[in-house]
Amino acid sequence: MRRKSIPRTVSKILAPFILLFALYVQFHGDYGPGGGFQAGVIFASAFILYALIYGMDNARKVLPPSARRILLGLGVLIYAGTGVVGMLMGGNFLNYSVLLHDPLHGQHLGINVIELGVGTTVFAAMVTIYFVFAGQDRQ
Amino acid sequence: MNSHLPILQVIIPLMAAPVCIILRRAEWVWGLTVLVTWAVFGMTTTVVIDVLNNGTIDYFIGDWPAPWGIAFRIDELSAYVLLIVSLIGAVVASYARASVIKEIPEDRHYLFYTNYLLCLTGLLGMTATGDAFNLFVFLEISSLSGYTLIALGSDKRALTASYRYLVLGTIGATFYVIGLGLMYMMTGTLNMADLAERLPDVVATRTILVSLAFLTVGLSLKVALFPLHLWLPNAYTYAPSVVTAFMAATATKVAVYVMIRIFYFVFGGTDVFAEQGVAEVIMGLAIAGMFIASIVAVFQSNLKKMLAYSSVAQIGYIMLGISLVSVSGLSAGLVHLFNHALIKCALFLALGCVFLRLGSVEIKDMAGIGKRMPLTMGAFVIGGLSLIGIPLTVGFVSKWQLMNAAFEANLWPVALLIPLSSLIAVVYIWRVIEVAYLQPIPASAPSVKEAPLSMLIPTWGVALAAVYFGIDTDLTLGVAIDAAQSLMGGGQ
Amino acid sequence: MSFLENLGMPGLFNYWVVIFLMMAGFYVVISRGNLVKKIVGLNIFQISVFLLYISMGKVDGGTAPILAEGITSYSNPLPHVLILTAIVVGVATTALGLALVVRINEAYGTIEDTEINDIEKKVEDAE
Amino acid sequence: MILDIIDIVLLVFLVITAVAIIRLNNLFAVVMLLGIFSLISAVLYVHLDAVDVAFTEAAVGAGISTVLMLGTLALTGSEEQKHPHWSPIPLAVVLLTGAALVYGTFDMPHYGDPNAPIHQHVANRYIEKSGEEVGPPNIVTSVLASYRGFDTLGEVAVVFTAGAGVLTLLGHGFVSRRKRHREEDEIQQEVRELDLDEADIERLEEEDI
Repeated sequence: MRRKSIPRTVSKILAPFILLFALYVQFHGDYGPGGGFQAGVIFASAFILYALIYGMDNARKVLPPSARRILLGLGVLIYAGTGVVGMLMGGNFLNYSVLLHDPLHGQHLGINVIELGVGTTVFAAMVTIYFVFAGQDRQ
Repeated sequence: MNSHLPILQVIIPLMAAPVCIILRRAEWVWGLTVLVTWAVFGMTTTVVIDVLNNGTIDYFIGDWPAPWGIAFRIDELSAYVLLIVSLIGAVVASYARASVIKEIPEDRHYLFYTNYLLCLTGLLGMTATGDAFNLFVFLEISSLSGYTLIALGSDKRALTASYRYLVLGTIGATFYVIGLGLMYMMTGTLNMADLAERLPDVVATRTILVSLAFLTVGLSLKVALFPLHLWLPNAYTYAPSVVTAFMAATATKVAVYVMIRIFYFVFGGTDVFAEQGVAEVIMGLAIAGMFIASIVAVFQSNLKKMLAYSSVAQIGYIMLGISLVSVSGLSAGLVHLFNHALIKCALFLALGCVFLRLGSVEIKDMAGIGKRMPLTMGAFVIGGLSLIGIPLTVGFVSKWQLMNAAFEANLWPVALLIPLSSLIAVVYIWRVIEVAYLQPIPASAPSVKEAPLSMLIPTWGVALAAVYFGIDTDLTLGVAIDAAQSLMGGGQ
Repeated sequence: MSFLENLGMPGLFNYWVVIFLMMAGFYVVISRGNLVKKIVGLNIFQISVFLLYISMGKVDGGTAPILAEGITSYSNPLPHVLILTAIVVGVATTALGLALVVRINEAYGTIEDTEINDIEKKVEDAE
Repeated sequence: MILDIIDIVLLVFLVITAVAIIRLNNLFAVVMLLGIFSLISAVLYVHLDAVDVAFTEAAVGAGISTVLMLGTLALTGSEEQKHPHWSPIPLAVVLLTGAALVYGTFDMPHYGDPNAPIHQHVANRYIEKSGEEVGPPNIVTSVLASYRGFDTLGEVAVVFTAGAGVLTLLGHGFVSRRKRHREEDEIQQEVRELDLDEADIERLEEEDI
């Protein structure tokens, strides 16, 4: 481990930027390429990098299995929940126009929320899959 | 809220799956699964009644009109299949508790129910959706969860069975995507009703012909049509009993539904299915499957494997009906789809009870089991008689319809082959009855109790349904004929 | 339209290359006995199908489907959306398939189809 | 449109990579080549105007898939067995399938043709109206999140299913599972020696309780 000082330092510097870039991709999907899926993968890659450099035990402390499980389910619930809210507000399932007074604002809000759901589940799934593959992941 | 039921029946199990993974406690998760599956059954029933009374339901997701957004489209055919899938889903979930405790390590129970709900979601979504690409997405949800469920089997061969199913299933799904892509290329749409409208203009092209071929091969893999059934026997044999009962009764049936949907609805405005030899090829394979798979079944010593081969043969009957291209043939196929789901579910549930107590479903371990587990084996015998097609059971109804349809099409040799292949079923069912009832209990045999009521009640429920629908055919046959008529009528 | 005419036109050429790629992947899946290699084959097969979809969405002189002033011709966005979904489905299948491979390796000590078959045959004979 | 040189070069690279994957037996090399295959196709997607797809393919195909495959190889070994005997059947199947597909191309609209049916129907509404109906300038986002938002929900469900599936299969630690396998084997061995069957064991267990 001691000999990995260069990757350690580099990853320490890189990780915040990776996370920042992931957030940019997450919320900039309206205007350019990107969206929840890509953001989730990039966000996960920061944690995978962390796990590679600092070892699985440390990584598990950062993101324990229970947190991963909850995030994994939460994303699906956020997405489907948005659809159900649209239903309760008088539209059909996944109609975002009814969420706010102005249909366009509603669409904007709806898209942002569901992209967040996509990002959450994708992030949790990628990290879970990697952690489970990479180490003796005790559940 | 009633108008949202078509989507809710798919969304509720989908949302229950993540709740399961968050809750984690096995008893809660099981309770939630039972609750959700019965609620889904209730909703499906309401939707079915609505469809039968008021005709096809269209539900536009996101309120985007049909070809632009994704629409659910529930007509008589999909209503009929939805009813089977949700019924089996609820019954098997109620049965699952004791069997899962026996066969699956405890720390994975919550994951089992999560995957079970996902599989159910996928199958219901495939049936309800009116969009050909959305169908692929749900197909993959049901397939991926299905691979996991099969791999949960305690024998290590469950892993290889699951892997082989994964490879063949993915090839099948990719073929479907290729076929769909070619169809989309020529029409510019993915909505099935819209496709049906636009296909007649381009049906003479070679591209559409190839597209039909790819859809057929891809779906045949999923249906397990002989000789593309190679993934099925081991998958059914080594999967946990609950999974086998659920998948045997639903997964291949929904794939058959998709095939009917493609042939008779999407291509309904054309006669390409009947004219281009596709129907003949399917008929040949169906008949070959009926005989070869039945004969292979006779020589199996593992009863789950025997029934798995029998499933391949029974899929042959269903596909034979479909390949006749007539209202009576199609309705016979549909009735058998429903009836076979009940029969196989009852048989596999009974075998699950046997496995719970005996720890084996090898025929050599089952001597005298009929006396030791009379209720379980009683249900098995009813299922077996139905499988053969004894009068007053559902199996008789569907085979009778199928023979009539074959006569109607002036294919009397085919009509005669149907009872002939049923004779082979007599052989393999009789083998079990002989061992279970006529052989003495070996002195060294362990004492075995009857299965618990929580498993017997669902098993008997399905077995009795298999008798009831053999006597009262109004519901099944009536709806099947209606569905067939509207499909064939819409096609001309 | 005759075959020769088509051959002279590059209008279908890239589809043929894509078909070659698809079949290369398909061949790896069905001809190789190594379980990891089969999954590699599935990936190639699927990526090539994605290429088929994306190729059909291309419009001559079009640009990426992001609305901007002064642009009149966009490539078709719908295949892009479909393939985004399909890529995700593909990676999900890959992950699950590899998890199975790891378990098979644990249970059988090999990931070669032929060796697994031998072991299974032995088990079956013992039963 | 006449294929331009970039298309041709990228396609040729893809073909070379695919052939190399077929021929190589070292799985590490094969997996790295798959990553390259995926990256080249991502470049091709950019060239075909599919920027979102390219982004995803690069992140997923070249990134996550490769990492997972390398992780698997670390656990299983990296040399593929040479084939003892070559069978003509797979090749025949592939040639037949490929021939069918090529046959199907002859009635296809040509590559890049703006009058192809695919550009005439559903897609037009997305291009013309998504700005005022949904809002985002990126049409792919509008279609993905709103018009076909249900597909994307399904996609999230697929990812969730894969996560749950991998957790089911591998989520208990290799060490503990291997230990359990071994214990099972030992128990089965003892059972065989005692000539009991599982029903007996269950009964004994129940009596114990």
